[in-house]
Amino acid sequence: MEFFTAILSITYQFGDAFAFLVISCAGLAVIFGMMGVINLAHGEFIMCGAYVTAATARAGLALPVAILCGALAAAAIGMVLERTVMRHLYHRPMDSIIATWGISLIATQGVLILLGPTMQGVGTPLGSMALGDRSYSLYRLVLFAAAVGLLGGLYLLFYHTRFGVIARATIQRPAMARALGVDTRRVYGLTFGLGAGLAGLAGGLYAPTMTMVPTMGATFIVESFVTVVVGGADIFLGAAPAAAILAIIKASLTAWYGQLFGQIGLLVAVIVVIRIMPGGLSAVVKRWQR
Amino acid sequence: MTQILQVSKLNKRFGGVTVARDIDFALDEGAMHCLIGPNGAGKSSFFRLLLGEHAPDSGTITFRGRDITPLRSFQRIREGISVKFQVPGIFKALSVRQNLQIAFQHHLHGASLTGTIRQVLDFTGLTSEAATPAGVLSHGQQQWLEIGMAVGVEPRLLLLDEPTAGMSPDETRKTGEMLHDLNARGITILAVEHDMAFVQQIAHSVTVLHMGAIFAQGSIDQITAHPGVQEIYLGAVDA
Amino acid sequence: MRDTVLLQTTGLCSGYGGEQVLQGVDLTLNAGEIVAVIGRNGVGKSTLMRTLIGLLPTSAGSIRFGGQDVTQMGANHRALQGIGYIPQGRDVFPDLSVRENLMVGEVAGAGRPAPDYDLINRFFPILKDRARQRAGTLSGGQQQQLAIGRAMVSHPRLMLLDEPSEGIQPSIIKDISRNMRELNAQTGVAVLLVEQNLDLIVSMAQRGYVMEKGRIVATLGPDEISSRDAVRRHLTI
Amino acid sequence: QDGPIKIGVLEDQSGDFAAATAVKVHAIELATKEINDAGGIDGRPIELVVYDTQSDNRRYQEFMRRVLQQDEVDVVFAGFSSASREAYRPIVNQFDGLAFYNNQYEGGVCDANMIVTGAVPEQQFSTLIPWMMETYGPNVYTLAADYNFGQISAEWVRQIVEEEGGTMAGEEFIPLGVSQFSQTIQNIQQSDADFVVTLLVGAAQASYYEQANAANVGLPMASSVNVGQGYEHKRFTPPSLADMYVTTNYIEEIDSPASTDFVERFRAMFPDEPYINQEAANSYIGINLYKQMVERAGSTDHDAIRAVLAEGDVCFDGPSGNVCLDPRSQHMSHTIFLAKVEDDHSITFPETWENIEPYWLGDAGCDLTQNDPSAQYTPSSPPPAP
Amino acid sequence: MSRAEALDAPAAPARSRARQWLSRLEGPQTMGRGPAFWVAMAAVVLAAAVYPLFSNDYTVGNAAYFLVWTFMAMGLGVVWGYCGALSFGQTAFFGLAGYAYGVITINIGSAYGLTWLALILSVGLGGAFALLIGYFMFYGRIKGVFIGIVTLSVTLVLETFMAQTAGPQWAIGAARLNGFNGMSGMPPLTVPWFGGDVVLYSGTALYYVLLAMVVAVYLGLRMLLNAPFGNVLVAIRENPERTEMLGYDIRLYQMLAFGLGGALAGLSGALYTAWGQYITPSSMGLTSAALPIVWVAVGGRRDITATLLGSVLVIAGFQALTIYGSQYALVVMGALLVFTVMVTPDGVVATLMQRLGRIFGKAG
Ligand SMILES: Nc1ncnc2c1ncn2[C@@H]1O[C@H](COP(=O)(O)OP(=O)(O)OP(=O)(O)O)[C@@H](O)[C@H]1O
Ligand SMILES: Nc1ncnc2c1ncn2[C@@H]1O[C@H](COP(=O)(O)OP(=O)(O)OP(=O)(O)O)[C@@H](O)[C@H]1O
Ligand SMILES: NC(N)=O
Ligand SMILES: [Mg+2]
Ligand SMILES: [Mg+2]
Repeated sequence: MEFFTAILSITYQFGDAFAFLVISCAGLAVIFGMMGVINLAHGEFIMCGAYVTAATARAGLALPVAILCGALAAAAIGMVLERTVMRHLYHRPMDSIIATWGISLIATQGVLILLGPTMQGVGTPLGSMALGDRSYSLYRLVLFAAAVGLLGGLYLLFYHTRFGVIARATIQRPAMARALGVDTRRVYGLTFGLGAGLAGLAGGLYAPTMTMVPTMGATFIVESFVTVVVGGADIFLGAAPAAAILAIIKASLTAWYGQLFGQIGLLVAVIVVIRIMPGGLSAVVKRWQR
Repeated sequence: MTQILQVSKLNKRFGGVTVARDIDFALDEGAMHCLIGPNGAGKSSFFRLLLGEHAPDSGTITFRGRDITPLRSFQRIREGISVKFQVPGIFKALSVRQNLQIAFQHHLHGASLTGTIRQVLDFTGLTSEAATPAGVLSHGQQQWLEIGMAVGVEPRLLLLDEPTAGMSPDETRKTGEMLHDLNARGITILAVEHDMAFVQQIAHSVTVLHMGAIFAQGSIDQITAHPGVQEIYLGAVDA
Repeated sequence: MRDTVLLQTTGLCSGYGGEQVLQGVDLTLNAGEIVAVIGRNGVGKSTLMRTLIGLLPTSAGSIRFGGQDVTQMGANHRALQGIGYIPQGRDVFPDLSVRENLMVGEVAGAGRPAPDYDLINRFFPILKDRARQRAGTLSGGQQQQLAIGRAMVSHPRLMLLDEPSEGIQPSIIKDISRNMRELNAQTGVAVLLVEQNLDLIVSMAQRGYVMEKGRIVATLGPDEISSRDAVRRHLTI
Repeated sequence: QDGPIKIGVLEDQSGDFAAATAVKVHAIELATKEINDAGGIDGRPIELVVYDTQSDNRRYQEFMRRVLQQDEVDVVFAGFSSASREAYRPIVNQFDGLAFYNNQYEGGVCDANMIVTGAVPEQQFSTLIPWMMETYGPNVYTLAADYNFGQISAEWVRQIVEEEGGTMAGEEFIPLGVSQFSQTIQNIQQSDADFVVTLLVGAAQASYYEQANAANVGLPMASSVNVGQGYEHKRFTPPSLADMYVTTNYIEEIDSPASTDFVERFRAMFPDEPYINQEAANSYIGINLYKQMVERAGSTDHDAIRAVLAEGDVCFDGPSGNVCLDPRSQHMSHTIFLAKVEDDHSITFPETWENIEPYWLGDAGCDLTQNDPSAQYTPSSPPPAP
Repeated sequence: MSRAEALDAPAAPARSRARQWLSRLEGPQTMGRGPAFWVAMAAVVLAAAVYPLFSNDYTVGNAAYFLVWTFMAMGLGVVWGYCGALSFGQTAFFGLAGYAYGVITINIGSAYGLTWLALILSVGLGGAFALLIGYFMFYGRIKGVFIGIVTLSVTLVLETFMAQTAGPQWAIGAARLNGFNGMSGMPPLTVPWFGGDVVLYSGTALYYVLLAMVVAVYLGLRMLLNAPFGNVLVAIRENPERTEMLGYDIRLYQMLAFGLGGALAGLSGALYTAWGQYITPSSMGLTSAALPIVWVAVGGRRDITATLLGSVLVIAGFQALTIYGSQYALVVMGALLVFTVMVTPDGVVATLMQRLGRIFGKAG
């Protein structure tokens, strides 16, 4: 029994870490993996999703609907930004770092000025479940399920739909895609909007579990970048194994040696994994696929 | 005559595709040799193996009597190999002159460097484009530039992957003459080509690669008359 | 149908940044014609093609396609109007599989008949064999075949073919020539061919233009274009 | 000398800490307005020179130099995080300035150029921990931010728990910026803790409460830093902070005439203020103490001011009651309130400790009336024996 | 003969090495050439040199503080702008050298100009650590965005680790690391002088020392970048495979460039620590790590002059905004960043220089 609860506990920890990495990196993966844009405002899209979710939930919407609102709001803002700013920077990925950093400054400080330094959150739904001497938040299981669903959905979208193929083509050779009849502006707009919306979704999903402050996006940013990059060029092949590996390392180090080692271990693991697989995990998965 | 390059039992696979199958190949010092074969036969891959860009699964490569298989690419180049790639490998953002300077500065300095740059600009017809960023040159001009980068250092062995692709017949002939010049100066030349007129013009002998393996070898006339080569590569002798 | 003008440019000018490359190109192409544009390296042949498909903006002059002024139209709209583009250097989508590359070709086919993959596979069997391979790892010649196949998918009315022989083995050049003629005969697709390969020009083109320094300096009638010597003469000016 | 008295104000109005510090600037503005309305300090009006330090240590360095060298202020009110204080302290020393640090912190700064009005561990823990142990039991689990404040506070907790005959059921340190606590929650559940001391800092770490509540940890909590600084009870949905006990020297819920009056005046000037926390009160008190010292010294000269301080009777009746500055450490005595967060996140005060002295530094050997080591000490690295 | 050609004109065999190096002050890898440029440059330096006479101590000290950061910016310019490797972790070398300066000086003291020894050792340490990381990355065939993430991870590991070294057990000799609160108590730079050391507090003396260092490093980098070494770095940025196929050991070049960038970041770090007598883990954190990238990108990363002037401009501009913009400063900053990136793709200063170059081009 003790053994069983210990296994259950570590599985839960792993699932929890996995869900966090996957959910927080999905939007970034789309924007970086598909468009090559290093979006330093990723955290602010997350914050936007969380804020809208909290506000609408407290206004009386059911939480799932509120989360959807959060995601849609972030997507809408993403599409506006794409149209006004990002569109001019696709062929300059390095400059997109600066522009998105600027956007993130505006967003963080703008929200601080407009809405104040904090905002009241929404409580975590679903309660908890006791097993042995431990109890678990059920909402965390929802997060895990959401992570798995997100991975599957994105894979299907980008690999098994026309939109996905066209989007990938557009990113690789925009001029050629245009010459083949693709409305590349629309593709860019939708892809960026999707990425922003997924970030908003991350914010919405985690809103009930976190402090709502303008800088809350910062908690997600390092983990999400690290996961995307360790995943490698083909983000949809790479993100899941990357999140899994990093989650195992982080969860076990945290369990055995505490949060400091979990934190440092995650970063060291990133360095080691990239060193062993300089093309990221997806390069290895691809070689192994054939 | 001594052999400058010996390749023995070279093998390389990519997943299901075999790009080199038991290749045994030797090149005499001072030869002008052409490598032909169907698209996808493995010609460019063979070059990449020679250059160390791909590591072979098995086999050895000997250059001027030294086993270069364990050497890294840049070390092989320093042994005296020069290459022009199939897709022009130039520095697009840099001026034509800088492209040449970077190509030569390792071997040449001071007056001989500037002199060589001027010479190469002259014979590639790029003198008026010397200050132009290489990326804005037309495709053919980029080809010329890369040829210039490869020959300027007077290598022992010159690898040319489709040097005349995108050139007009006139320019193709000019390239052929230039290669003869270089060869006369003692540079061994191994070229991949699809333009049979050009092959005819330059090659002492020809190797045909097919599905990663050597399919036929011989003089240009033997090869063009080879029924198998006609079938897999040249096509029916009509049109 | 052969006599209806499909493509017409008048005084077409374009270039890169401040630099004018095309300096007033006038050419006409009738429906169903195969017309070659020949000229030395760097005279602006590829620039002409890019301007026609709309990847380069026209700075002066006009382009009419299928009776419509398309000068201000974006490249994607021109593709939807039925212009297929096979660029020099192929520009396949390197990280997409062969099949996915063809799928992108379907976009421009909206409103036209379904893609004829049987025909494409018959012309270029390698595309079927390597359907799942990443296009970036195809050999140069294989990529060229993919680029042509990708343009065929949408049944264009005009194909802009920029040096298709570059890097292609002789037998496939012959195949391309034969296939393009067959396609032309079967579907009436017009072809604007930029080439330097004598065999291909002579065997494919019905007419020709000679380009020099951004201008058309000569036209070649059916007799001249089918003569190797005549063509060679123009290429060596 | 006439002219205005210039006070430099370096506080984080943006960035990570803004939630807890914007109110400090407002408190300073309130005190300034009141003093100026009443005729200023010795007839001289106060002029504030305010910079936003953006929760960035570098800005503290840049602006401390600016206020001292360029603006030539008479005194500086500066800093939220201990790191920011340590960043500017060398500069204050270099220019021999005078700085007020109006923030509760880990204690131990023995520096003649500094006056500290915030509460320190001996004030907050010597009261809190014994009370909690008596009420809930002797097994204590400490959850602390993994940096100086957390580590040193945890050291205090450990010492007091041992002195009181309790045991540490666990001690865990959380790097700054961590926001996910699943493992920590399980660790706590597995221990046989009777209550948890939470010394969590920053917005990210505050996520702990919601997550612990969702997992139904159900243990009482005790803290020196939460509620009183970051008003978590206002920001989180009840009942995630229920059963949290905090020792603070001020929060707006304190129901004394002085406090209600303070809150009224504050909200009259800043109607939208989300919360008036202990650092706001400390900043307000700080200005008033400074006024008193300047008036008694008859100048803003530091030596004169410190001579006044050395008299040992610099006191003020403020929103939190009567407070006095200790000449040896230049820290301040406090009335410590035990605030309890109820299920609906309302606050009650089960206990109050009057006039708790900041004794540790003085006892350990810091005596700024005699010498100025300009150092920070901790229980595990105390001042060298004289 | 074109101007470019004239520069490459045959070098007389007798010409000394020194003259060859001097000739590399101009070249294809740096903007600005000809008398007009050098006159302008001299005017800038002269203006910088005399301006303390017309200013106050604070302003001069503040200007010195801006100069402290330029070394890190120029180092990143070399690594990123010239060699094409975007390092997100220059702050690791900055922080390491900063701490090293603190540890060394606290232990050996500041007499006899020993602070300068400490400075040199710290810079060496920063450079050596960068070489190590560079070896690890480039010989491990890590490239592109992976370099960014590895370097970012390195600096964040250092930050996280240093943040928890509050306890007394974390000390090196007499130097307490002191965790997140930061290390302090190290002496500023001192110059031994008759009748007592001159302490280089943030005043005019420090300003002149830093100005001289900036000019020296700037000119040195110009020469290095126009030397064959610089050509190869640029070639690697443009097309690493081709560069290797021209016979260059690209990994060695990348590693050396990275080491140089690390040493320069270390120089900034050690100087920063000496300037404020304080160093903190947060100088290796995410925000700090992003800043150099912003400076370099906004100024112009592909030209060392643009990098240098641009970073001073941005650092000073951000500070001014913060002084006068109160809480709106960050919003304005963000908007300015977005705006400049969209309007001047090559960076503000680089674009300005191009414009000026075009105007004076004929004359220059
Ligand atoms: N990295 C790789 N991964 C998988 N397959 C590869 C890779 N590189 C090459 N190939 C395959 O190996 C075969 C040989 O390619 P290679 O480029 O050597 O042909 P080639 O003889 O040069 O053809 P061409 O004349 O068309 O240039 C091709 O089928 C190609 O698809
Ligand atoms: N992207 C570009 N930017 C600027 N100038 C360019 C660009 N591409 C081509 N040019 C210039 O335009 C001129 C015409 O180039 P273009 O590619 O059209 O020639 P081409 O006739 O197709 O030559 P080739 O037969 O070699 O392919 C060339 O001088 C070239 O330098
Ligand atoms: N002073 C603090 N809480 O860092
Ligand atoms: Mg090839
Ligand atoms: Mg062309």
